[in-house]
Amino acid sequence: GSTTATGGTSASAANSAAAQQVVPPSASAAGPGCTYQSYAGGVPKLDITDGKTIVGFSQSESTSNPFRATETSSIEAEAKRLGVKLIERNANADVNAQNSQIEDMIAQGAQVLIVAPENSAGLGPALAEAKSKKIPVLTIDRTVTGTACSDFVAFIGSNFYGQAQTAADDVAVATGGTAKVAILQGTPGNNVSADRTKGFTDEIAAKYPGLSVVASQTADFDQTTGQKVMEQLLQAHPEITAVYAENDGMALGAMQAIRAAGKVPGKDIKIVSIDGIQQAVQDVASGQIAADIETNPRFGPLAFQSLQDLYGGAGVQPKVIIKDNHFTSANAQQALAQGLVY
Amino acid sequence: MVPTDRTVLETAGIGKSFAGVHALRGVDLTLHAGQVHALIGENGAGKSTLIKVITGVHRPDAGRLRFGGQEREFRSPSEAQKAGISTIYQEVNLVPMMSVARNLFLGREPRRFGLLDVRRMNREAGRVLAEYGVEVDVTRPLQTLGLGAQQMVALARAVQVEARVVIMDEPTSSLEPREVETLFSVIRGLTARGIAVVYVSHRLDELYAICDRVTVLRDGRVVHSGELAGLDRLELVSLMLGREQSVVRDKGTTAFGAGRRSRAGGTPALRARGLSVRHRVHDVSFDVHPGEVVGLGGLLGAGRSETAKAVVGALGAGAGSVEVAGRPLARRSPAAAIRAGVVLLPEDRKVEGIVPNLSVRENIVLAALPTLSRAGIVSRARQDEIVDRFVQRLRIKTSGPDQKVSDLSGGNQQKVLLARWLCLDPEVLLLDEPTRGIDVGAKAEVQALIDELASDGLGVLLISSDPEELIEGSDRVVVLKDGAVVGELTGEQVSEEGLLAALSHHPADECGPVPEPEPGPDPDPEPGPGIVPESVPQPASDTATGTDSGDEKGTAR
Amino acid sequence: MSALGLAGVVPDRDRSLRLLQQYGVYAALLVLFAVSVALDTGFLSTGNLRIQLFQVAPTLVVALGMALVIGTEGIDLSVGAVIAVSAAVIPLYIGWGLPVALVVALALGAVSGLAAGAMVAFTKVQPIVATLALMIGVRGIAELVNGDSAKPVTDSGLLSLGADGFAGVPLMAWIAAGCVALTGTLVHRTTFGRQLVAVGDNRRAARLSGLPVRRVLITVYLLSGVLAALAGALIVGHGAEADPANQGLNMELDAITAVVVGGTPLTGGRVRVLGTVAGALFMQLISAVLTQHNVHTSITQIVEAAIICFAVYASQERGTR
Amino acid sequence: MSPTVLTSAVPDRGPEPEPRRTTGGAGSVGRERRERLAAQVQRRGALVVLALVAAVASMVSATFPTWSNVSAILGNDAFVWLLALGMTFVIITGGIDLSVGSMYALGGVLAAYGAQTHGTWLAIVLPLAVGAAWGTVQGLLVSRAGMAPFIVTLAGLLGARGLLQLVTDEGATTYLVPPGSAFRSLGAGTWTPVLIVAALFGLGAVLLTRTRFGADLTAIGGNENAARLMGLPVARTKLLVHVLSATLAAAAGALGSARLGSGVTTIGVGYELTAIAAVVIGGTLLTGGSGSVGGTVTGVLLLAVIHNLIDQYASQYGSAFTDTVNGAFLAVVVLVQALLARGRQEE
Ligand SMILES: Nc1ncnc2c1ncn2[C@@H]1O[C@H](COP(=O)(O)OP(=O)(O)OP(=O)(O)O)[C@@H](O)[C@H]1O
Ligand SMILES: Nc1ncnc2c1ncn2[C@@H]1O[C@H](COP(=O)(O)OP(=O)(O)OP(=O)(O)O)[C@@H](O)[C@H]1O
Ligand SMILES: O[C@@H]1[C@@H](O)[C@H](O)OC[C@H]1O
Ligand SMILES: [Mg+2]
Ligand SMILES: [Mg+2]
Repeated sequence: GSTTATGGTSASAANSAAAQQVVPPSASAAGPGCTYQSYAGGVPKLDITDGKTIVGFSQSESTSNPFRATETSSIEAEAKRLGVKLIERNANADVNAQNSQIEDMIAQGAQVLIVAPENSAGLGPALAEAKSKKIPVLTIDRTVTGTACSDFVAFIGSNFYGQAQTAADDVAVATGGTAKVAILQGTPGNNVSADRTKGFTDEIAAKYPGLSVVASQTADFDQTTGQKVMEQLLQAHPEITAVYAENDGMALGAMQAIRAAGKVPGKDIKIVSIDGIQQAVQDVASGQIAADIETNPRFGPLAFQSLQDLYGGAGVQPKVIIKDNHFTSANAQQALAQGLVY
Repeated sequence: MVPTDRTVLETAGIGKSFAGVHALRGVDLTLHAGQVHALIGENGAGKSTLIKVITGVHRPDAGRLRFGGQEREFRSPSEAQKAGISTIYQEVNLVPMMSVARNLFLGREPRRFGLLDVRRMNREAGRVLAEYGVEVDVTRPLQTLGLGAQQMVALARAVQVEARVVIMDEPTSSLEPREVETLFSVIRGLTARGIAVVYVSHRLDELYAICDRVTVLRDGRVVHSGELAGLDRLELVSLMLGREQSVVRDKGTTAFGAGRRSRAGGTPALRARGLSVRHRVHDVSFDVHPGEVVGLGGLLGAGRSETAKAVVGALGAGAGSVEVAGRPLARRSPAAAIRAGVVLLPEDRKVEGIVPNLSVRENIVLAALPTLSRAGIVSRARQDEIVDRFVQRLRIKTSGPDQKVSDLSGGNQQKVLLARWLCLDPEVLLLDEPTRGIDVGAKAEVQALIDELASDGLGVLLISSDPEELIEGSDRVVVLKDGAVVGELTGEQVSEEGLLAALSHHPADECGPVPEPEPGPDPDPEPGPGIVPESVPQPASDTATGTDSGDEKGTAR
Repeated sequence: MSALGLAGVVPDRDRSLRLLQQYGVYAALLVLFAVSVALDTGFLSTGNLRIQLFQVAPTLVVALGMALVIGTEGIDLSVGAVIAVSAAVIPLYIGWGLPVALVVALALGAVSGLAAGAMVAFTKVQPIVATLALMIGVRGIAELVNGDSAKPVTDSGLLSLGADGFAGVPLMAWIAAGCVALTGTLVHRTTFGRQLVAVGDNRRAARLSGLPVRRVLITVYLLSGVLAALAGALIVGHGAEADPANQGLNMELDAITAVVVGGTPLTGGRVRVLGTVAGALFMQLISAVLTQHNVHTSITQIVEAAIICFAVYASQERGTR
Repeated sequence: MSPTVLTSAVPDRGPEPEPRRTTGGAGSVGRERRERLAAQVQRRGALVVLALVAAVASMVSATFPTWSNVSAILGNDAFVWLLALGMTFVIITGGIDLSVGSMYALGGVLAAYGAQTHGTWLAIVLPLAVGAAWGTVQGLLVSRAGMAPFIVTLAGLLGARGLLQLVTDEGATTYLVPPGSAFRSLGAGTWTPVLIVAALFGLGAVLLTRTRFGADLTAIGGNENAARLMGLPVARTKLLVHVLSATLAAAAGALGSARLGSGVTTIGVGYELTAIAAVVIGGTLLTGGSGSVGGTVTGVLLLAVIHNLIDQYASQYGSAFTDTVNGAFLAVVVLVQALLARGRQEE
């Protein structure tokens, strides 16, 4: 039943060009990395590139989201490049499904797992099953509760809280430190949304007394909903001068709403957003979006490198925070030209 | 008989109106223990409403109810039931998908260790129903039974309860004489135990056979109440209709004329050959000629209704062929049959007839819509013209064409359905119990109408559980048994005796003992044995009954 | 029993109850509107009213089709997915011009509706599961067709459809109003409308009365599909993007809510077109007011739940006992 | 009212009436048996399809029939099946419960909250109490206020989610079941969940087929008006059915959180539809009046097997493809089943 991944076509190129860079160790914890000998009391040594070892990849959400699509194809492409046997599942945002899918990949013979968790909590059963079968689990893009090098190897991904702090800084810069801000939040209950809200509000509370949040509403990480919510907020608060969108989809929706209200995005209302998808970065380049903080989904190279480090003895740090790009009017055009944007 | 003067239940001044319709106005009713009290009146007179008010289905607008010596008001049927009033409502109110046994015992299932004792339930159900003459597999869903058999189940269910009053709203509308007789003996058993019975029926013979007292309702008012013995039929009918006796006198039990003759020649209006429906109808063939009324005879569950449905293709693809005026029906579906001019008035008006939330107008024109509309837009004027005509012609009692059809009384609903078919100007009418639940006045009109339609050249197939109606109304009778034709009565054979003879005849391929046609009576040349079998002791007060049917027949000719 | 004294009063109470059932939605709508204005007079501004019309139009269009389906005692869970299909194909065909793209989108809506109708009419699969299967599968197809992710749409015709107005009222609202008028005529004036409610009220009786039951069923699902596809086009036009993964999500529940709040019973046999309009507007107003006053999602959801219950309770038919 | 009344119901009378036979001749016995067998096959269409799918799956996939695969399905999905169990009861009364997905999530959050703050007893009591209370409100609205279950529970779906978000500070707080907590053992492994769920399904089956409550609710779904006229406790039964469903959903969520180790706030979205699908695939009529717990077991198993297979074979082509196959599969299953059931109904 297992197949070797057939990676995306253009993904391989983008994979290397805009591959994730690790934030210098000062930000992540230093110390002896996790190795196969130390992981959960020791697991069998594997050569993941021997063409026999099966690596399982569990994706959490529908690949209709460009972030997810790029993440998946990055893993697939790297697996193909290394000659790794990859099996995969997509849990479509359902934690229960993700648990059974991980376990069923284990049943199918997966010996190592890369997991993009749906949420920080709730993968207990799958992690326990993996542990009892001595199968290391590398988590990417969202954290899970548990102990590194015991319940999971390590976490590789962005610092969502930090992204939000940067966004607050960007809003302050774009508006000169004085603005009425509307926040478009992500899906409620999702820890990405929670971090991105908290990071932003904490930062302005600490640094920017001139920024006041006049409305904070969820738009489910969705463009159409973002537009709807923004349309309503603009009616109730014509005084809004800045929008912080917790992902690009909602930012694009907000722009549409702003235009419909007869205002000019980028001039009357400054927008700061997170993710760094093509369409949004183009708007950064054209000045309609003030700044966009990347969430780099190209996990393939770093993830497989980490696995090789796990078995090679170099060891993996518990928290590998990646350096996300920061698109502003200064660098957006260039980044687009260089194909660094997904 | 049981001597009583004990009042069990008493209503005083009951009034009830629905959205402007005064269904009941100041109704007083007194029930005595051990007596059978007839409640009669035209369709829409308020009989069912009164029963529903008494049993807590409806809340009265005015009036009082005394039960067992106390003032009571029941807020739900279950309260009334717990207090000791057991009711069989007008339409069969059981659960079609549950088994026969389950229906019989719902709410009072036998239990063992706290759990239902299903085996005992099935055993007892089988035994009880057998006593009522219904021998079926009690684990079958109720809906697989014919309406008549369902009515018997409802009956068995109602009298199982320990009750002081048993109310029966038209319990016999789908029953054969034999079942009616079973019912009567049940009722006698009840009165013997001091139970008061309310009995609603449009069949006057039944009243004289079983009832002690009578209350006549007209337009929601009591127009007469007293001993039945003192009243003759004529008086009763004229009270009900509010017309002079002399006007009423001209009508007999049936209003069929004797003028028509069977016209067996020429192309039949309807020609059915080899109709079969899996397990239910076997190779049934018959013709109906223009201007001819062909009766379909048989006992409860003989497959008459199914045969009629098979003709119009309502049972899906079955074997056999149907020709209408010589042209074969290519597709077998109700729509195709209607286009060809064959229409079926179904037996179960609630389930298969009325569209409850639509108005009287919309129900009448439902099937005729395509002919009443241009480019899909319905013409209101043409609708109204049709509706007015039929409301008058069939004397449909309604507050207006916009009234919801489900708010009509049972009999008036039946008339609406008749109107639905008649306004199509069909070639062949298949009538399954056309006068079920229709009052005497209207019944006569419907029967006269059947006559008239036939004389106009329509072919009619008539199914009726009223043997008198069947015999007098039909030129020929095709007799069914277990879904197969077992005989055909023509000419002089079209008589109750002929029917009995045909029913007792056994086809050669059958084995087992030859069943007796009826318990007791010899084929009696005197008129009316099917209606009042001799095994029934006549009510003590009986002066009219013995000669009654004979008299009626006489007047009818 | 005090019934005697009540005798004169009861019919009046009956009457007012019936009036409430008949006009309850409209009354509730008015009350809510008054409350919105009282909370913030800015609510009356033309800009705000326009926004509400923009937002309600697609839901209303879908709800009309849903009302027809519900009238036959059915339900159509696939409308959201049909919106997605519409969104998926519009960018593919918009190069040929708006009419072509629209025709393709509506045709696909019709095909999906036809599939639902055929399943319901011919094989007697229960509507909720038949359309559930479509809801899952058709969205999958939409995403497959779309290939990648959300696509921006720049066709000026489509964008103007989604953003411009005529006589001060959004084109989207005119289109929805046109659909209301057509649906109203269909239901109340035509043979088909009569047959539709008869099928929903008593299917066996309808069949025995020779009504084309299957044709009626197939047609209502087909209409529902076409209307959903039209709504999809409006959504794409208004949002200037086509996102088959997310557009139309939960639309089935929004549409059903509008229909039911509008007084159409889920048990079939009745279709209230104007009620559906009122129901859709009512739900739109609730969410507008709550969002504009920056109420937390948690409270928003709880309040919405309570108001739905209250509105439906107030306007539902009550048996006269 | 004891059933012994029966004997006295029909008074003695002269000659017994001639019993009438449904069917003639002796050959009819065999025919009826065959007829019943056919009816069984039709009624258990889902079981036939399940057997077929499982057989094919075992042939083509080496992993499918392994214990670890089976236990992956059973351990993780079993609690969710309780939603379908509750749904079966509601649907048989002719109702529907759209709130179970939200209730499942709420139950999980409340249990985790209880476990984290007060220990196992609150982790069990709190979700059950809230579930029962929520079900009571829904049940009262349906049974006393006469509102359509669809709309009441649709509001419930929204409201319960709202409550969940209120409890979790708009989803920002995640409650964890302490690692050492005894509560966790309720959800651990494969056997505990399976046994708990099997026991509840068994009880459910007994409740449905062997108690008056079960008979009453079936009758209500079959013909509510008749049930009322027969004096059955219609309002009470409908109320209880909603209490049962909401409580089961909350319990499923609680057990789920014992397994997952936390109260996941985003869980349960769309579960109501899956539960309905499972029930209906199991042969229960959505219009009420007929259905079985066994059918629902078949329904949930069939869906689980299908998902498992699709995961194995379609995942690599992306989620869009998986959805398409999923929808198509569901359509095929219900179509096959409808075809099998053909001829069972008259029209
Ligand atoms: N729920 C209702 N709403 C409105 N009108 C009603 C309702 N129920 C009965 N009616 C009206 O009350 C009157 C009495 O009806 P009822 O059913 O009591 O007549 P009935 O004497 O039983 O007639 P039938 O012999 O035809 O059964 C009729 O005019 C009927 O239209
Ligand atoms: N003893 C019985 N009494 C009544 N119905 C029975 C009996 N036994 C079986 N049945 C079933 O009832 C169904 C009645 O068929 P159908 O309705 O065609 O008969 P019918 O002659 O019109 O009788 P009815 O007067 O009951 O309508 C058949 O399916 C038959 O199997
Ligand atoms: O926007 C992204 C969100 O959709 C995904 O689920 O997690 C990462 C985010 O940046
Ligand atoms: Mg009546
Ligand atoms: Mg019959």
